[in-house]
Amino acid sequence: MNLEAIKSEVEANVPGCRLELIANPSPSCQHSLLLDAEHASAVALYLRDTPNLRFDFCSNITGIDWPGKEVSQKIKVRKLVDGVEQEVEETRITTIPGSLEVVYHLYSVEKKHGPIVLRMRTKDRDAGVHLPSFTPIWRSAELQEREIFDLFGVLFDGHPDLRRLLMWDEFQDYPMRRDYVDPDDYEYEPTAHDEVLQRAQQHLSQANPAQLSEGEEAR
Amino acid sequence: MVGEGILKGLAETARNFFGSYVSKDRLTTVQYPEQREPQIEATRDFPFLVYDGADWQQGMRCVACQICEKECPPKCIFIEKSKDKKPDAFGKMQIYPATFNIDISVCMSCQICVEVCPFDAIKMDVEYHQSSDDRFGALLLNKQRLSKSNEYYNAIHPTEASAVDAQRAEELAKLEAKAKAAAEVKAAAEAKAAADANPALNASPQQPAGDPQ
Amino acid sequence: MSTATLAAASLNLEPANESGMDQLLEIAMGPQHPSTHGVFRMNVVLDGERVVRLKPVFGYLHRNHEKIAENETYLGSMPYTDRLDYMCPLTNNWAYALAVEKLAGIQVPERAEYLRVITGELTRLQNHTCLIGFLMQDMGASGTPLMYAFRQREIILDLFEALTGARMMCNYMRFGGCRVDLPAGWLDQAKKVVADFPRFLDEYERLLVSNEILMDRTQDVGVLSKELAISAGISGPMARASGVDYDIRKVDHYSIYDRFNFRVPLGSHGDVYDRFMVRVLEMRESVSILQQALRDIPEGPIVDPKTKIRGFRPKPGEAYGRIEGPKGELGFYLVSDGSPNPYRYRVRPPSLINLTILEDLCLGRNVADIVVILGSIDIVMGEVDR
Amino acid sequence: MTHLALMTQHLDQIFVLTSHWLLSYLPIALQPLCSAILSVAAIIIAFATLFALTTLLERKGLGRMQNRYGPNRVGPCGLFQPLADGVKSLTKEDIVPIRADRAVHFMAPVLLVAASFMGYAVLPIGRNMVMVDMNAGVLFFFAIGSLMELAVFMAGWSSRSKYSLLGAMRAIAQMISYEVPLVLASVVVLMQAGSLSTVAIVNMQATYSGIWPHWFVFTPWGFAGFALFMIAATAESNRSPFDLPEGESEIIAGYYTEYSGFKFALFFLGEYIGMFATSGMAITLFLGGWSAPFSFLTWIPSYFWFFAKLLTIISVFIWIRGTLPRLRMDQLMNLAWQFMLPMTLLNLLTTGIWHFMLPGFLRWIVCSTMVIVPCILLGSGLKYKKKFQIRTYHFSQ
Repeated sequence: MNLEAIKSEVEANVPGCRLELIANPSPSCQHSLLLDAEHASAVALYLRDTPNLRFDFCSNITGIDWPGKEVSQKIKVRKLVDGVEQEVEETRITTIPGSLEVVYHLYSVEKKHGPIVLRMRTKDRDAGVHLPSFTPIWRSAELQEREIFDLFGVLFDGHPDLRRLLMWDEFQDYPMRRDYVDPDDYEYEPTAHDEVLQRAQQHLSQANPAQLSEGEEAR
Repeated sequence: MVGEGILKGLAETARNFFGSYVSKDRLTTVQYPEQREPQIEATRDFPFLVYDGADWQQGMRCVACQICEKECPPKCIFIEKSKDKKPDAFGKMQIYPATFNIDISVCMSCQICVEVCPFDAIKMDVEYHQSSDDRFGALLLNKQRLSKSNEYYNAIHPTEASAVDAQRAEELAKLEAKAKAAAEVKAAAEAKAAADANPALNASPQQPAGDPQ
Repeated sequence: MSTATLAAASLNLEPANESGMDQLLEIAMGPQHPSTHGVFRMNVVLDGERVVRLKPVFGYLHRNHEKIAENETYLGSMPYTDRLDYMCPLTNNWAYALAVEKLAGIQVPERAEYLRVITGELTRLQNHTCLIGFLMQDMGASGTPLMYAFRQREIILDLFEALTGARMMCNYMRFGGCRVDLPAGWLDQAKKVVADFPRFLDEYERLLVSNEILMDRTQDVGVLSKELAISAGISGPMARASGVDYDIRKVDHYSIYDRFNFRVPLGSHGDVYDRFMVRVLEMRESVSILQQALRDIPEGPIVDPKTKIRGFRPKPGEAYGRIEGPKGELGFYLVSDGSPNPYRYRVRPPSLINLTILEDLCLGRNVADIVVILGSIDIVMGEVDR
Repeated sequence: MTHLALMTQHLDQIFVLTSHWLLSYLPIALQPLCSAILSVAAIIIAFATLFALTTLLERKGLGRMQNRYGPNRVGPCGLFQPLADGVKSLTKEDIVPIRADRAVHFMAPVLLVAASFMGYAVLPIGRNMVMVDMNAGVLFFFAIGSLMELAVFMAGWSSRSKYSLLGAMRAIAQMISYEVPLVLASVVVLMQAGSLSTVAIVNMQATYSGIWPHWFVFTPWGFAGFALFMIAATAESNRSPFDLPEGESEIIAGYYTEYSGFKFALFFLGEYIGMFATSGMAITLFLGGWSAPFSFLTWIPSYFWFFAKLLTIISVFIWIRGTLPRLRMDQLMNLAWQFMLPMTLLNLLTTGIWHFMLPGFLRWIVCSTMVIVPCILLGSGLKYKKKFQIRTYHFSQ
């Protein structure tokens, strides 16, 4: 099964969709297709329902966090230095915007082929984290998309029941993001000697003594 | 006929009921404190440090290279290097661990430390009576509590330990041969030097300064 | 936070005194409940004893395995995979090793593949026997089938211990092979265990398969249609009980399963009885695979000599590797950025994804059926919550 | 010979004679009261001991069926295990849910135990060994038996727990449903014996033709009645496979979910005492009470036979518990109303026909057919309706 062929077939049949082939340099050779969010559902439906493809089994869905990076490059610039045009090396810092990526691994139970890897990227990591939900297309996305919402904070539009899956509902942060820091009120399990114990003690000493005694009483 | 399957099941449990009185295969329970299962050789639980000879401080194989500390997945090993050096089993001067602690309340017995250790210094124990009422002190094993003799290691994992011993003996032999060869070369050189120089001045050969620790 | 607010928040129940809702009873089955297989929780709304709504609540055993793995070396995650589905550590090891081998392009020597198949199939045997025991326990049998299952499981665990050094947390597979070779006498012992196993299965079947109460309790209970099973990503014996002919051992041709002659049992009703029977039949097939593998195992190295234990850094890229675990499709998805730690490490947990359809199966059934249906799904919380 | 006969007779009556001897020291006015107290004490001690023994027997028996030893640590062969259990339950904290109705919550286990003990008033444990020879003994027994439902419901309702409530509801539905076949199954004996007195019923069965006793179980209707009675009794005493009210895997512990410590132990005691009582009633009605199974064994004391039969029935209970999974509520109800009830009614008819037909071979054939054929028909009818079957499976490739 050729990903190029699939790409051109999908592009021919789903009007307006933009697919991008992302090469995978590892020996696994599992290359992937990057979907655009607007046409993702249509592409997914096409992949699921077309008789020669029939990717009816959405096996694995997961998120990847790509935080924004600052890449410093040394480039040679022609510049007027002391009135003379010279070639000068200059470091230029370019900021690559971060994004959250959702990866889908599809297989076909009927045709027994696969996998085909799909990806989608959010615009950024803060506000534009909306992506279309695939739950109406593959039921198996239900819990996995909830998990991605829970751990990465991607909002899936069209998901019937988008709640946190593993963390509790009042939890604020998204633990699987790369820049996640443990909250201060984390229940440090005191171990014999490492920084966990220190942090626990530090936290307990910082906590309001009144609150502490209240907590004790409630317990 | 309704009830046939139920009767079959009843027959099966009855068979097991009587079978448990006659057959050892059926009644597999081991009455623990009185009876013990034979020790399976590969069994592992927590790591220990191997030492050669009689003195655990002198014979400790560990050279505080801290590889195990780095590779330990739950990070339960804590090592501090010593300031001074002591000779190891091969006679080479090595650093030794000033502290070597393993927090076995964190350790998950994965034996990755054993696999990565290049000195055969850390091995897996089989001692499972580790329960204690002191959660911190008793479960944090220090250097002394971790040290077990090579004989002990040979007793609990005979196959593995004899392979390790053989390998070490080979290494030692190699080293000795090398040292011997070096000594011979040196002796020859000295003899030559002595022959060249005035024999009267060379009455007492120089002793190496300072005793090995 | 209190459990009460959690329940209210996750259920979004209308106030109980609204018309039509005043007859309903909301109970929290779990996280402390005898038959939720650990700390699973279901918020169940009952009309009498009939289930009107059922919402699973996850996360009581969540420890963010994936985040831990991102801060560990590739090898350092191996012992953690034992703790995912702690009933079958060796298949977890295998799936992870397979994914890393795909990522780094490592070849596994033949003897190691045989060892993997042998340990993997033994794992399947012990998982399925125990599952059936647990299922019967949920059905109210006073422990008898479970004890028989555990008696047999102990024998298999003895084999694991002799080989890997641990009964459950084996940490046996390595990238490009296995950690240690078979100790002396292991093969004979394994052959004996495998030869005795069908006798145990006969006994088990006599005890259970034709029992009227069992049939009454399980047949036409929790029917899962083939279409829903595929769409919901149900895998493993549960999908096959619904008639989905999909066994990754046959489809992906991974490892050396092509060399063995075995069949894949399929159910036609998709109910609890089919799930139970498919597992019983699968055990017989596993026995046949084991007999072939134990007969054919060649001599040779057990680990790829080119793969280093320390300082293992795969090239940047990504890979998804999956195997047919005893519970279903167990996959690992790895993204490497060239560093010693994986950039992204994802487990595809069959237990969790098989729970997607729990509410669909339980609606309209009663409380007694919930535990039976849940039991037949075969979950282990270590894997569901990760 | 006569000496030996006298000795066996004395051995048989040893408890009765001792009681008389003890009472003879008391003034006449006090004798009835003291006699009652003495018998109550005897029964409580005897059956509480039996309870202790049964818990041990059950755990050991189940253990052996499951290929393990069972309790064997406390005392020789684990004999003191019940004692240890008792000490444990006494020393445990007694927890009452904060919103529970404390009074009712406390009374429920007490009532259960009291009610289950009251049934023994009319059970003839041996020859002349019955507390009250009531002429409506059987009726009294069943009337007292229904008190247990009240106790169970009190426990479930007062706990203010959803699981307890579910358990209590299940218990009520189950116990009431099975009371009907239980009573109807015993009516056949009353028809044949013509008496409600348990003593009279046992005396009727304690005669022999040749070596064979005249137990009612050795007639077609008696056998069917016994089987039905035992099924209903299993359900009445919440034993596996009818242990839905306390179905552990489903509703934690049913109506006694919220009980702990000694109250929990009381529930346990009440259940077992109730089970002994219904089993004792089955023995009285169908298995000839205290009479020996063969005429040449009559020299063995009568109370021995009673307890031997009781222990046999208990063993069967344990055996069944070790084998079978639990039924579901609707299946339980189906069994009660679609199988048990018609069968008991048919059994009544059979008994009538038996009564009016002349003794002989024909009577046996007719009555056996009348019992067996409907049983098979009803059974397969149930089976047909549910369409359950052993399936065959196909394989891919």
